[in-house]
Amino acid sequence: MRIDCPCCGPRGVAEFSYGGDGTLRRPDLATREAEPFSAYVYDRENPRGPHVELWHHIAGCRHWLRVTRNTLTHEILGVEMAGRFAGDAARIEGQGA
Amino acid sequence: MQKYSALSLLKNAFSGHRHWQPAWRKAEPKPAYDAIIVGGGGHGLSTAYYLAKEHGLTNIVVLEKGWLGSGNIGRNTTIVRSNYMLPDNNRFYEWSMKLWEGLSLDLNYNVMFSQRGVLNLAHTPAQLDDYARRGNSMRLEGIDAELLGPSEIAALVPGLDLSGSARFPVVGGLLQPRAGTARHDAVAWGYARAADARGVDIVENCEVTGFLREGERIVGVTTTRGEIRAPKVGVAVAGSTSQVLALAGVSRLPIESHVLQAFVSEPVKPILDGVVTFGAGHLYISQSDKGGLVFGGDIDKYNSYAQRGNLPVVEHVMSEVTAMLPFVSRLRLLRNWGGIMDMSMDGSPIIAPGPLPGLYLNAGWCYGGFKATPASGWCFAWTMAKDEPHPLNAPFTLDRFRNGASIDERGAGPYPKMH
Amino acid sequence: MSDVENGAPNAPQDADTTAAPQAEAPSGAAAQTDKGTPAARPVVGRLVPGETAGAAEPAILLRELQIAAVLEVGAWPNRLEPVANRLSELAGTILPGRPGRFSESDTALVGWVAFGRFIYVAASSEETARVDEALDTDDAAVVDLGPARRALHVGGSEAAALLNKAVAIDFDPRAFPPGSLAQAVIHQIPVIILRRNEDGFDLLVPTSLADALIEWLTDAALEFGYRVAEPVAMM
Amino acid sequence: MSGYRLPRGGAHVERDRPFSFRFDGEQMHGLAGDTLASALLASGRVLVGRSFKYHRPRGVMSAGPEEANALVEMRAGARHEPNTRATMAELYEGLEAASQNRWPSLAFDMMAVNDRLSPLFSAGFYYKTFMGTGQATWHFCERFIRKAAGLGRGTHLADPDRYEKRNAFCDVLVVGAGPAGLMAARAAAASGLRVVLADENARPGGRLHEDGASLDGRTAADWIAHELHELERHGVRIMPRTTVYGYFDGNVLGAVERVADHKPLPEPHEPRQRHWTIHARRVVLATGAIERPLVFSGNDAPGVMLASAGLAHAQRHGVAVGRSVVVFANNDGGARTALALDRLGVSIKAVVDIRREIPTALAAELGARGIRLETGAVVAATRGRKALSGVDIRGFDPASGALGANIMQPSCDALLVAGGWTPSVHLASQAGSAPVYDEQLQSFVPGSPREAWTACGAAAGMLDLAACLKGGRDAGLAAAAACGAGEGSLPPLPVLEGAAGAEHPFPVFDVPATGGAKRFVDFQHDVTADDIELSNREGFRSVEHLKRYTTLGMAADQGKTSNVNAIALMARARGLSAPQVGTTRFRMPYTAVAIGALAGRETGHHFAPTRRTPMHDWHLAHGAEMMPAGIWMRPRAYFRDGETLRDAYVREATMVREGVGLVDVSTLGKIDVQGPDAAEFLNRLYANGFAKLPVGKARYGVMLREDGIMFDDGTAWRLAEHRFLVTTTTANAGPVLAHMEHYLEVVWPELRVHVTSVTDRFAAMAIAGHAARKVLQAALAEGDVSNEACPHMGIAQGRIGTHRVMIARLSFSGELAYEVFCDWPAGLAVWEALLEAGLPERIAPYGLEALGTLRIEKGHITGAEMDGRTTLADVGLGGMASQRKPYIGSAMTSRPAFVDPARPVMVGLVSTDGAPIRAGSHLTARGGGASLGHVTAVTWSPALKAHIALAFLSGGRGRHGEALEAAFPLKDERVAVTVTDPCFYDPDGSRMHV
Repeated sequence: MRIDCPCCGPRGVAEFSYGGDGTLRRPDLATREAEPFSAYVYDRENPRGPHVELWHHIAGCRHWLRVTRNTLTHEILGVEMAGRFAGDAARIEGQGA
Repeated sequence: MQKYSALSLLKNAFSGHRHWQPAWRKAEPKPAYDAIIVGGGGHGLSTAYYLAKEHGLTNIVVLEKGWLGSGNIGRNTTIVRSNYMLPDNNRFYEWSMKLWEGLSLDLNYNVMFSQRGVLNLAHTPAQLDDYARRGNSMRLEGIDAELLGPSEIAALVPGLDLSGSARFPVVGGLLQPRAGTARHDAVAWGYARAADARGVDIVENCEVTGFLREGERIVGVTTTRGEIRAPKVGVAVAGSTSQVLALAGVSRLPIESHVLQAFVSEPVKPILDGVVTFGAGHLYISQSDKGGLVFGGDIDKYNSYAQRGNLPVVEHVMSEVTAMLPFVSRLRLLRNWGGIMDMSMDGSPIIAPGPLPGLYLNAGWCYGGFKATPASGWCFAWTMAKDEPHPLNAPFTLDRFRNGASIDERGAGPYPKMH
Repeated sequence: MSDVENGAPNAPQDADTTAAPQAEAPSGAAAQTDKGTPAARPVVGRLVPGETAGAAEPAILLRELQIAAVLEVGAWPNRLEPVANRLSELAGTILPGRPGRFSESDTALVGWVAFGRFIYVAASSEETARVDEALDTDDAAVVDLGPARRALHVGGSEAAALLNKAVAIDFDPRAFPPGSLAQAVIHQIPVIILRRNEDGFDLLVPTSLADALIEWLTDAALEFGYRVAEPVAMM
Repeated sequence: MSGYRLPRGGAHVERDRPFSFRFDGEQMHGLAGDTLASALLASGRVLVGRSFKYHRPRGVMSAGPEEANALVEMRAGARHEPNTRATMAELYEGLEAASQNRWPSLAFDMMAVNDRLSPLFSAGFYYKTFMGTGQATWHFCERFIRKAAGLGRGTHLADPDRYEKRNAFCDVLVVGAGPAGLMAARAAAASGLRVVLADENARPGGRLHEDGASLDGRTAADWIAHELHELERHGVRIMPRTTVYGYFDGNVLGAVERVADHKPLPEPHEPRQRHWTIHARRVVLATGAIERPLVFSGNDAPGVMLASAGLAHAQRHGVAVGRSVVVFANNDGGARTALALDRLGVSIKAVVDIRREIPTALAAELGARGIRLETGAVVAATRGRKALSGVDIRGFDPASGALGANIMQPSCDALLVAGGWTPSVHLASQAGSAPVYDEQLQSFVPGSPREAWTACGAAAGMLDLAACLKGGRDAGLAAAAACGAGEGSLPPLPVLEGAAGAEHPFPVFDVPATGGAKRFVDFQHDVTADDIELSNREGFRSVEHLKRYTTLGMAADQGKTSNVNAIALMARARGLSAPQVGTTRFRMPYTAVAIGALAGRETGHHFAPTRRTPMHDWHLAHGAEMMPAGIWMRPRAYFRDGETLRDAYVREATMVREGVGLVDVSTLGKIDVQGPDAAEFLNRLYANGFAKLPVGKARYGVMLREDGIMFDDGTAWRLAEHRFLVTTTTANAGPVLAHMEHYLEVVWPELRVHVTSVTDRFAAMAIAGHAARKVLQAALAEGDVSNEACPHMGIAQGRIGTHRVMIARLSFSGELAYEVFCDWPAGLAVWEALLEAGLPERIAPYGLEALGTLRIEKGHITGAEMDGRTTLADVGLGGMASQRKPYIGSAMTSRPAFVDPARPVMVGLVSTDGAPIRAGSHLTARGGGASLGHVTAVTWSPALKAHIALAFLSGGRGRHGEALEAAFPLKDERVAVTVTDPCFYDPDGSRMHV
């Protein structure tokens, strides 16, 4: 399996560390109750088919990526920057550097 | 049930083996049963067997989507052990071990349970301390365990790299002599045959497509072969747990499905007696009675239903096996396969009533399910029959995560890929 | 730049937490597994200038590169271009427009490692303070990594083949032309690979693992044969 | 004597380069270019092996990777290797091979008694017996079963050879260099693409060598040479002896190149094999097809061989496989093979064809050459046990499947069998949907691709040469187009003369049994047609059950010649069609692969890199015993003459308590945390407060996981308003950095914070003891570490010699102590300077054991206590957690199980009977009982003059003073202990506040 890192280009899966379900949203910082965190920490949809997930390019650029991947076929349907540099990446790529 | 024995084999040999009956009937599903077990794998079949044997519940059916035993019961590395550290675990697995020790006779089917020992190698003093804690925990629960030094290990396992040039030299190990391996497919077939003999219907090629409900309560299933009603529906479908429970409207569980690869070498004459694990990584290896070295390592560490893994894990496992047993280098890898593991958030299983009335869940085995097969079925049968868990499976609830009562043998936290 | 403390994820960890003297010492009883050392080898993990080893006609050139200053510059989101421009001014070169590329002047090399992460290699250690002063806290952070890195040059006709033993990056000059930069892992060791010309590659290596990398590289290079050249300044 | 070397021919052999070799100790001769199998055949050797279960005598059955019988042990000593296919082993001077799975000898094998007892050993017999009265019976029997099973013998000696690995990149990978593969590579390369052509054989060409066609007026050998030259000219990388064994996700393919297996020994520095990970944009699968045997009584006798193999041995190696050959076929391949062999001078006794009629041209040519043809006939049985001596030919009614009258019982020493072709769909199946049944081929062809591949040639069911060549070219062009290549010059298809046509089988694969003889389907595993029927009878009917119950296809040959016949037989038994029965899933590897090749060099000493601090060599030179800490090496203790480990650590710990010591802590994880929001970020990460930490001060902190369990501890030094230096435990440096990156990038993208590992930036050492300040100050050329300038948790800057140092006054030992950080390369100089400055105070280094002793005396935690299951409250640090701010894990810490009063919490233990407490002990009541908790760390405390320990005890906080036992049942030891506070020493901290 190879993941086409928006920063580094296509790299082998061994360079990435799996970060699990990418649709989860951490409850607000100020949340004091346990339940929203329990749902965030423990509950997974675990779909058989397309799955949005996080991957950390730990042996490359160390960006976190949001990857859409079919869990049944391992086909990678899309890769984007997960985080705070997503806007920068899109802008810079858009400039066609 | 036709009795299996040396004598019956001899008699049939004279008649050209023409009189053997099918190991289990190819049952047609009836419209209603006292209980339905979804999943014709090891755990589902053993549950059916113990429901019939221990609780007299024989009007039951096991529904299997594909061919019987097509899941992890036939895809594992066949290791049976009860060398756990946490008491909730070691009590449960030791009960399983006791059932294993009588299983072939109980089922009248030789599951080839072979107690040649499981040796865990330690590579640092700290790791050996951990093993000591685990071994002492076992001994206090009446389980066999021995702490070994390098010279004892060298005598036990010829060919280990015990040299100073090993990157992580072996400093000791923990041995469970009663542990070992069993013939995995035979376990499924043996349970199927014995359950069938007690009247259990086993229906293959019958996929559950939905659940029948009366209000909150589950009262049966719809299948590719029609509706089947029962007041109790037990689900034991390993990696497919999320899909099956989603049919019941339970959309989220503390489970992720991951692929675990296993490997077997070409067969050779006896070269490795027991099971050995590599403590400087994650590797377990044994030699089957047929002669192949059977081994495995880590899961691929991503959600998967593909029953197929990728090259980096293959390469890493091979690095580990040759680091531990350098002679393996010249043997050849013959087969590789993948199984889908229902990885739970703490590495421990769930055997509990719920999450809906009328529904019972047996899941979250990660990659420790094979050795649990007898106790899992035994406890799940108890739970389904009595509507409450047996003390042995009482800790393995679904709500333990929310309560903070995780049973985390590895201490890895709520990260399924780490267990 | 990454860290590798977890390089052996399941390896025995944190042995500093024990105080257990009971373990028996390794006996060294069993077979030796000293793989593939057919000829006398130079001191493990050290590059000795003038040394040759392996196949008869060395197709690999190894040399240590001396580095005066290595900086990592972390820019905040939406501040990447201003920081890139400032670094270009400081280095006296034009920083290419996206990660995976670098450019250099006589005195400094500046590269784009990731979105929000630049590397700056300079001939003078005084550059560290100059860059730090030139960048505003509201734009970027500056980390001095000079002592944390060693640099190696891997050259010769089989240099790409040697790196491809570990790295799954296409080093064909059309795919990875001079001016390309990649972060990757060799033997579990994180490295930055810089292609400054067609002759080979420069590697930036974490100091604590540089000896281990050299040990691996020299062993891996035996089938091609290698020669160790005198160290030179990287810039 | 049976086979022999023909006087001429043999495109692969060099007649002027004889090699000598040994088989079972017997000296024999072959030629360069032979395989071991062809050399054995040329030497007249018929019997070469024994089967797995019944130990039946077996001979060579093929000329390729599908070989099921001729498996041998090769080489000697540490290079000994079992189960090598003699058909794939290239001959070299001095080759040593031996037959296997027999005792005492190949000709006289005691285990052949199994064959006589075979009625007992039906499929799955072992599930029905050996149970006796339980485990003891089974364990007794199992020992004999294990000895009887297995094939060749392995060795316990470590493999001395090297294995290399390499990544390769290309636009188009062509797998298989037969006619289709060669054309595909030509077509793809014509557009200027990067093309790799891999083939498992030593020589490209595939079936071209046997087809008999001329191409563009050239012989096959000449045409192949010409094509290879053209390919090289176009820059195609040609990789012979390279088996592409696996097709992984994302068009990543695994291949193994046998670099030196065809030599007596690898050259110096040369690997034995090289693993290639090939990253291809497009793949052309031209993997060919394998001929199927037919199922009839005695079809395993030595001398029965695939027809294509008989031809291959003659064409390639100039070897006649027998002096009197019968051919048995269900397709044109039989007659064609007979004619081709006859032309090469091999004596053909008869051609037996199941079909009532064969093409008139073939029949006429057979007649013209005087070869007897029997149509509508079968070989119903064979004669000869250790070597074929003859066959029984009988009439056959294909409609009813019934045997007819005897026709003849000729004597013969070779029987060539042609049962049709099985496309090699292995790689396509690995990377595609289930194979599809093809009625014409009576076999499976590739399904639809899941990856970017195209199949062509025989692999795709194109059995005649013209179709192969065109199919290959089309596939190459399609692959090039898919890579976006423009139109290249289209390579012309060669003009063919004398090409063989397709060989489509008549759909009969088995002949009824005669005389109770076995009819083998899987030769290696001795699975017979009767076993398949038994499997059906007992309900093991799914193709997967069939495989698992009978072990069909699970032998070392992976069923390459048996799967399709077995499916046909099961289909008939169940009254289904073959596609309804279906085929099992194909998985990597296509052929068995040396495990060493998959491991490469990342094993043994190179299993992981070794990480060293700058003082590493110094430690070694000063008596240190090093121990692994993850991939780091750290000093355990510095031994002086005659010291035991305990002597050494007690001396070192005492030295710190009474004077001053120095320890290398360079392995601590160090992370630079910078930015306007750095303080806010740390405030969220740590359970305790960091927002208000003043510049110039450090603070101890603990991070939790999201589930409220402790994750890591360390210190954070506020170096400037927006800059912190965070330290982590050695083990968690990587995980903590990844944790930070996750929150910054994904969870709180608004925080302007940059994190970088600076573990390798700073060498670090801790100087501890009441003389620490004096020594440190003496070493400092610049800087002030007085209590006023550098109070407890204070940070100071300075210089030692020419090296700048950063100092934080922190104590893990409980003594007055400083951590001294300097540039990594300066570590050794600073270390030595401190030791020199400490000479008057008799300073000495201390290792991990003493470090452990000191921290246990203080009740400080490490990974042994922070084991992934414990909370702050469990270790007595509950008070540290901030109540005023949220932090990672804070909302989860009051869940029911976290506040259970019976939770084990950290306590101290003192041995009351003077015996050492062992790490890993459990706590029980005096006199035994269940576990109440466990011991995490133990030491002899020089300060307390007692054996002490840290432990977790259920409800332990209220149990100080209780008398318990530390039980170590693994060694039958029990030590009487008293429960104490976990801080044994200087509880008010007065020693570090001086």
